[in-house]
Amino acid sequence: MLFVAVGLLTAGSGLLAVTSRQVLHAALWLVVALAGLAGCYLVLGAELVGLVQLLVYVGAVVVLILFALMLTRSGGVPVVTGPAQRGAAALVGAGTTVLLGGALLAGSGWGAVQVAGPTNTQVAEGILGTYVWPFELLSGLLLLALVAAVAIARTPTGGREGET
Amino acid sequence: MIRPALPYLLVAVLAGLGVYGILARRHAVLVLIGVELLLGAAGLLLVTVGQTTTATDPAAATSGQVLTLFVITIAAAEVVLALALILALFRARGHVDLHADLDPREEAAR
Amino acid sequence: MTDSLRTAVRQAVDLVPDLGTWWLALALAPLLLAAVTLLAAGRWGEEPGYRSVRTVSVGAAILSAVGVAGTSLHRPRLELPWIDGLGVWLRLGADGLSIPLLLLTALVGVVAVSLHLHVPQPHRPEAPDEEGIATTSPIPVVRGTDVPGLATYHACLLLVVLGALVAFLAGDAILFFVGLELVLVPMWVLVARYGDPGARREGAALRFLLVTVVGSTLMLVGLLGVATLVGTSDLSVWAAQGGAGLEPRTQVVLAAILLLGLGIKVPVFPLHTWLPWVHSTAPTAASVLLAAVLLKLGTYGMVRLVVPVVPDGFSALAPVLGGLGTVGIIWASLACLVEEDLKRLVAWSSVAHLGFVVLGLSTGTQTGLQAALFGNVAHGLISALLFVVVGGLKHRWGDARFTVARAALRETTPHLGAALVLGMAASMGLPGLAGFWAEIGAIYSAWAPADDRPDGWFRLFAALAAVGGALAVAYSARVLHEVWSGDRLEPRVPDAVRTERYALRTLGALVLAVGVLPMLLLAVTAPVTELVVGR
Amino acid sequence: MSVVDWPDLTWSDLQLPSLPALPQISIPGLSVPDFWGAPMQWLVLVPALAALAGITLSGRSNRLAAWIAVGGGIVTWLASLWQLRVLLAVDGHHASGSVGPLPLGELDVPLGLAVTWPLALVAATVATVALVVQVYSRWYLWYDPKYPAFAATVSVFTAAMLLTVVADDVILLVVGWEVMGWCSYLLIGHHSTKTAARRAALKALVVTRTADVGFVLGMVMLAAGARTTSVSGIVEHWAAEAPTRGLVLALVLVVVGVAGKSATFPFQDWLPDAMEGPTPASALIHAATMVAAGTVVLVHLFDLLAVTGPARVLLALLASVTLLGGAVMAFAQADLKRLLAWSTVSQVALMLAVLAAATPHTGPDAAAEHLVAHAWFKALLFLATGWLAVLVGGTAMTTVASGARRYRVLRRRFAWGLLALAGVPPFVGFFSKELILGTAESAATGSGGLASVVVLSAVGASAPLTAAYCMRAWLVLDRPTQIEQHAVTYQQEPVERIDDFFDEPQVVHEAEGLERAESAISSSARSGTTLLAAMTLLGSLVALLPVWRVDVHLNLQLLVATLLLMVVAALAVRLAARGVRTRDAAARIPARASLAAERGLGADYAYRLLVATPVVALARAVTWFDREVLDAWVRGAGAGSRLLGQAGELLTPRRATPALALVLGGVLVLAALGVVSR
Amino acid sequence: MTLDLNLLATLPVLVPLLAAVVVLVVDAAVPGRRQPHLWLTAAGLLGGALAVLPGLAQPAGDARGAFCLATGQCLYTADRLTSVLQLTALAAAGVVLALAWGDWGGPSRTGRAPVVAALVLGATAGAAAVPAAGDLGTLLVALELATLPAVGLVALADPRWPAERRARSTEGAVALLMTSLVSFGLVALGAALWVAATGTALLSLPTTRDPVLLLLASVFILAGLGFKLSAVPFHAWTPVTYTTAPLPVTTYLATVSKAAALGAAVVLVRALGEVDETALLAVALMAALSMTVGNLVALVQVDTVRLLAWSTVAQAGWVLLPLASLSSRAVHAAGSYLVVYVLGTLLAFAVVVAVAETRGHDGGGAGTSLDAHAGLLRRRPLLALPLGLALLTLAGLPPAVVGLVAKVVALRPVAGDGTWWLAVVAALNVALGIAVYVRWLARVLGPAPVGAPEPVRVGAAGGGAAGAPARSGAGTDDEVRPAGGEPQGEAAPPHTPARVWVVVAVLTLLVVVWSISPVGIV
Repeated sequence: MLFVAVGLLTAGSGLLAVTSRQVLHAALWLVVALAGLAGCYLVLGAELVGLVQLLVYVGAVVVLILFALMLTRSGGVPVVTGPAQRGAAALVGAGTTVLLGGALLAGSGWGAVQVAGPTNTQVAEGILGTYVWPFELLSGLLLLALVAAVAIARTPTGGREGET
Repeated sequence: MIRPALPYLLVAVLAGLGVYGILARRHAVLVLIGVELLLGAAGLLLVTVGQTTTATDPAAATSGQVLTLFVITIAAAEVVLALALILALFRARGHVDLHADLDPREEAAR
Repeated sequence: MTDSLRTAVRQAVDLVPDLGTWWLALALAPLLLAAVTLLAAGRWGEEPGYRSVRTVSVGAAILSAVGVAGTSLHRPRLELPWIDGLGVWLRLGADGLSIPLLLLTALVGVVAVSLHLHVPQPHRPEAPDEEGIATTSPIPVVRGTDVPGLATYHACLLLVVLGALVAFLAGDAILFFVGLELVLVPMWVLVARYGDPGARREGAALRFLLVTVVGSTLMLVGLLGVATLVGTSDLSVWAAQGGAGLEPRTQVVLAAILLLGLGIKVPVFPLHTWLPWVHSTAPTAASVLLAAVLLKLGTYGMVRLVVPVVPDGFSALAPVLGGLGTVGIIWASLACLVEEDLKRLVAWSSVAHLGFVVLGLSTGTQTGLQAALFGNVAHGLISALLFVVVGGLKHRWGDARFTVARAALRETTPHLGAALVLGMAASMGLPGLAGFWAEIGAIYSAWAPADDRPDGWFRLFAALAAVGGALAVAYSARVLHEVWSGDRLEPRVPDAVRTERYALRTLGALVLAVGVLPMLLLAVTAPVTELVVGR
Repeated sequence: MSVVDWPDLTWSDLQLPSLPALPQISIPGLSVPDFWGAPMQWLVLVPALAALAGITLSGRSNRLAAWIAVGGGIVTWLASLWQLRVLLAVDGHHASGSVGPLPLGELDVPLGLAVTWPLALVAATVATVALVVQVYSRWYLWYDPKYPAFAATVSVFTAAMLLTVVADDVILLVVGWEVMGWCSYLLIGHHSTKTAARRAALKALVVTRTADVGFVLGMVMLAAGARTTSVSGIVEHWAAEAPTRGLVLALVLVVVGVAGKSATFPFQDWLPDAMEGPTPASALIHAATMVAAGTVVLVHLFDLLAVTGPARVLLALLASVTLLGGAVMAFAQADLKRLLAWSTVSQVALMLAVLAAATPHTGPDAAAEHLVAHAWFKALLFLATGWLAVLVGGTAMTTVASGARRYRVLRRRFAWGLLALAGVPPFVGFFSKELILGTAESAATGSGGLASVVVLSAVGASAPLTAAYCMRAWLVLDRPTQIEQHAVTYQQEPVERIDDFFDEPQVVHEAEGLERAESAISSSARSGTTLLAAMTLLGSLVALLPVWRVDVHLNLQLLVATLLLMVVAALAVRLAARGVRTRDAAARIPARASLAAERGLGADYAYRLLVATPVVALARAVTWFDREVLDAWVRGAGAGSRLLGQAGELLTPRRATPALALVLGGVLVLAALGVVSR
Repeated sequence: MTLDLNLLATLPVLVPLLAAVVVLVVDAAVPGRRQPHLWLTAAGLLGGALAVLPGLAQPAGDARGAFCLATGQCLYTADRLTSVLQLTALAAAGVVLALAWGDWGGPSRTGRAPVVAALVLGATAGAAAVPAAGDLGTLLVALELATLPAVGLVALADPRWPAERRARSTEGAVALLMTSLVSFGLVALGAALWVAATGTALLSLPTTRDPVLLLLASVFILAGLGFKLSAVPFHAWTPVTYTTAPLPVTTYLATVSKAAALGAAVVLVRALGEVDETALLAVALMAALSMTVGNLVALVQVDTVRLLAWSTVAQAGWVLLPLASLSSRAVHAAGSYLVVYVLGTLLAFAVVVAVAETRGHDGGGAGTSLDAHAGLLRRRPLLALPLGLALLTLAGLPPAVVGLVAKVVALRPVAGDGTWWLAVVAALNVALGIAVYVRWLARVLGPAPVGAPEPVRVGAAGGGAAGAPARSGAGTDDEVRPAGGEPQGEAAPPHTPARVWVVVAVLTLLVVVWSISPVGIV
């Protein structure tokens, strides 16, 4: 039941995050949704993941997003698309939900199961043992992403640079 | 004890919301928010699977959580790059509207 | 008498040394080398002179013809692994099916490269004035002295011949396909660059390329299907298996795809629309090659790749094929009755003749097959002859319309006139000339098709084909009436130049020889067709 | 009611009794060296080679061409005689091979040759007429630069006809048949600068070839049933069983083809037009070769024809209509050549008619015999007409009027020819026609059925008609002239034979006025016509040879009645001609009728209306359909793909989010598709 | 837990990755230099390529594994096909480096060279890692490693370009990034579903599986890969990004990225085993749509790069085509086709770069328009002939037999499988594709562009043309000639750098040799 509560919170704030017309509000609702997701992880017994979620997302990503929002004031351009596209988007979104939900529920059924996840030690061993190869690559990826981001940020871009 | 159906449902809802968010927004950062929700759905699914199925194989047992961690990290890397680009776009164009014409075909196609 | 003659011939044949696979090399290598040399020579530095280009290309064609002749005599086989991943081997060799066509290709190749390239006029002549007199002034036959791009032109011709030879020699389905594709780009260049600029040559060339590519790729799909099911692309294995182990349904599908693809190449009735345009645009030599060699690839492919390989499928589709062939005969002959462009008319008549070939094929009898193979070669010779004449006339007249008043060929250019008469007579299936045996054989075999063919339909086809024969007479007579006979002496155009005369005489003599002594060909193909049908 | 008790004669009673001894005269066991082949091979090969040589060797030299052509003709003629001798030696049937057999799979194609008695005589006749024509055309076309082509074509023509005669294979029949058609095209259109000649040639070719569709199909059907193309094999196969629908259809088709080539109704119209060809060509086509080929073919197939009722009836009807119609039309023509042409139409129909009438009992040889007879007198008439045309400058009735009076040398030739044509004893035509009459009568009273009755009545009716137009022609030709005295004087003088076969003949207008007809023709050509004239009389002996397979009783009452009718008709014509300035009885015919007859009663118009116009309309429709529908697909594919390309370019999202919609929508569709289809 | 590391096998990935780090370190140590970074990059790529060779040499069926678990499953597996793809990626990156040398090595205030070098190395390492991935985690990470730096490369335009042009390239990068983000979301979701379906993240043939989930998973992952391959309907970014990115980067996207994407598809299809036929329907649909749409739109393009972009879409269909029938042969066929495609595309781009460079280096459309290629055969036969070969390779026509063989290879599994509708669609697309490339080729072979709007005949030009030396010796049928002035190409004698010549020569040689003897295909 705890999960129902956290889940509802996550879903609700997620909904608001994608519908809110206020850019800033949307970002804040995202914070709530991601935090709710972290809660879900905790409820499911994946403490490590939950914490990482909280730290990386809520702590870092969202802060970045907020910064970006501040830096790119929308300047009167509408943030949402026209009603036609929104309708289509809703359709596609609902379709995704139905498809995924149907498939997942058909596979699992309503029955309850024991939560029996690996311990945090096992997860850590997994990362640094079994999955050390993707982990290595991941470090490379992070490095390069940062370098690229910095380089892009430093590069003088064209366009209306002078005007703004 | 937990009913896996519940998180699965949440996964479906979050994925749907993410898709909607991606499609319904034209502000680049807001599209990014949709993507985050989509990734969240993926993570939740991974964790749920990892926590509710019993696997003897350690590699399989940890894969749910480990993959979630990977996804989170990759997402972070992406966000970094994305935001840098969005800033660059803003500096170049003065907006971050993804609904603006991107295609310079008019110049090419005479 | 015949025995002593045979002995003499055999002894003469024995004098020819057996060079083994070197004969194959001699057949193919000169063409390739000469083509590459010519292509390269035109590219950097001074373009080679007219004389050297012609010497090289005619020499290569003749060498290659010698090689083909040797190959036909000794029938060497070459087997080399080529694309190991696909299991494709370089299997080259000649047998009864291919030898007539190989010889035809080699001969027509020599004829084609020796013909002079005419530079098309950039501007079309105006419409005829009120008196119906063409304003074209007589055009001297250009001997190619100052023709730009002559080296490229000859290289393309040689490559076309090369591709056709490879296809006919191929003992592997994929290799056959490669040969088929090899001719496309050179042919495209020939039409697009050296064609008649008044007839939108780029469009015609593109049409040719695309339509035939569709055909050959469809054929490829079928080939790959067969190759996968049989497990190899070796044609001899295909023929030996004879469809054993292939489901009838699969056979039908495979046969349909193969026939569709090959039908475009042939071309069979509703797929023929590309042919007249391309023919009316292409330069003479290209027309000659296209009609005499390239169209044969389609019918040859049917005999080689469909009839023995998927017999059940072929027999299921044969009525349709035969029907389309018959419709093609009637259709094209009717079109010839009102066609006003001589080259297009000859192209149309090709469609009709190949309709006879297809009809013969579809009957599933050895008679039909023999007639079809005969028709293949006969049409090759006849169409080559006709296109040499008609192409020459087009150069002289400035265009190929024959409804405007021209000087009567009989009075002004007797050589061209006689060749036209011979060609048209052969084209209408006159006995004693090459076209007859194919026609009568096709009609006969359609009347008495194989046991698993629907009699009624095929008899209808036979009757219609016979009517088509009558229509052929009508249009041939129409052409002769308009072009050959008459009392006009102006505008006077020059008669055939020396190379044209040689070409026409050779082809004409062969048309006559094959018509009078049909067993020259039939005896070569008989053992193979017996095998094909015999199972 | 029988007026007199006529003796009942059979044909064999009339035949010469001594001649059967002839075989014994020949060297028994004449072994022909293999190298030399059989004479029938030479019959075909020599003229064919002569043609080839004439074309390739002679170049522009008329002289060389003439040597080759006439030499070939002589050799052919000798071969035909040799053939007769061989046939005597081997007792009536001689077979040989040709280029065959062909490896044509299931179909047995031996390509054999064979001669039997009546056809050997036909072959000899053909060879003779061809030789005469070659010799004659050397003179007739002396100044023609295209003479080599003409001579070669005549040679090919001869070869083809002889092939048809000696063929024992339906394929060879078709070969000869169609080559003849083609040669007739070339010969009729020889003066290709003349529009009328070109048109006539085209018409001849197209009309006969259209009918040949039936011929070819019929032959194919016959061969298909028997699985062989050998005539003997076919006859054997089909005769073994009761006539089937297939056989009936096949023969009906063959009859249609024969009708085309023999200018039988409804294909009759090409033949009179073919008079545009040079006269030697007309002589060849009309006398012994092309139009007679149908008879030859049906003689080959007679054993089948005789048992196939519908084909016989069809043939009988067509032939009877043509027989009478042709005779009537001949009477109305205003041109001597056209008169002869229509007479050919009529006479050839006569041959076909008797074939239709004959039963296995009576045998077909009456037709072959009339073929031979007709060859002699018709060739004579044509060549004489050509000669006269050279002298007087045309063949119109008004031009040739009094011709036979002015040029006495022609008088006997015309007279004999016309008498033979009319069937007056003792000329060859009499015997052959009586034989025909006898055959028809025997068949009609025997088991011949409807066909025989029809034919008998038509033959009976045609006799006075023939007599009438012959009489008319003669009256015109023989009209007295004012300068008859001069002609007589000149005839008295010794004629200076200045010409030779290979010397240039005297210029014609020198002869004109002087009316020294002999000097206008080469002596060889002249002797050719003399030979023909002789044969119209001596040919009767041929008719009496015991080699003819005829078994008929001669009804003498009928014979006398026919002769009487002919006399009456001739007298009537004489009566009608009285008072006409040209002595032309046809002048009594209303002008419109005679004009219509000259134009072939609008057959041309009918052909155009019924065949040519619809076919051309169909052809236009086909080209339209081809261009606008079939090709439209191909063109449309090109234009369509460009259009689709433009559309694709336009539809491609140019903005980021719609592009993403494409992505996600695509995924959803693909996934849903997968799930649903599972 | 025991893990068999066997790092030697992973060298093809590790060497470029480490080289990237080294480049960054060197830049940190000695800032402001450019050439050393590029040389280091070249060395890294070369080292990687050398490290692939043992993998190539192993017999068919064997695989070099690394990071293997006790169960014998490896997170890194390289068999011959994998090695071929790796080598393709590395070599193509090398070619791109050669093409971009002048651009990246050019003067720049911002220290762009080391960043670009590191990004190239990193992305290439990712591309090399993808086909060897043994588990979903590696796949996810490697894919992103191959993608994200490439996005950076697109964004890092030449600072010498005009501002507007650079802004556009930023836009192109954003388009690419957004699509890649979404596709990553899809792949991640697909991976999660895969785990849910099979219970493990290892990409070995799973024993227990939920078919519906597995289907969904494969479709989601395929969609994500479809984006990288530019398969329809995931292709929308392609024309935008191709035209806005610097030409060498476009080349990179068209070749190395494709190798990575195909590697992932190969991994996935192999793991799917021989059962899942509905996923194959998705592949078949993608293939058919891609080739059709790509060819159709390419047919109306007037710019070579856009044409190549759409041709990439079409070729993606061809690459996917064999995968529509599951078999080992199909996977190899796709690999073979990809290699040939990469070869042809590299050669075409090399010539396009060379031609564009002679038309002024503004990165604008003028240098890459089809018109710029008109009469190339007359003007620059040494560029035109390789271009012709490249186009014919892509079209699949002799004399570029290798392209033809590639088409045969790609068609064979489908035809053998009996998926006739797909085979027929493919056959029709061969013709469409030929129409696309021949349209270009016709320009190359055709007459040189005419300066004046009205073509004037030679004779009529008279005195005006007297100044221009007659070029009749050059051997062209100059029916028309520019009335005044010289053809544009002649005005500024082209100077194509030697490295481009080398690239063109080597690639041409490869095409020719491979056309004569297409060894190693499949």
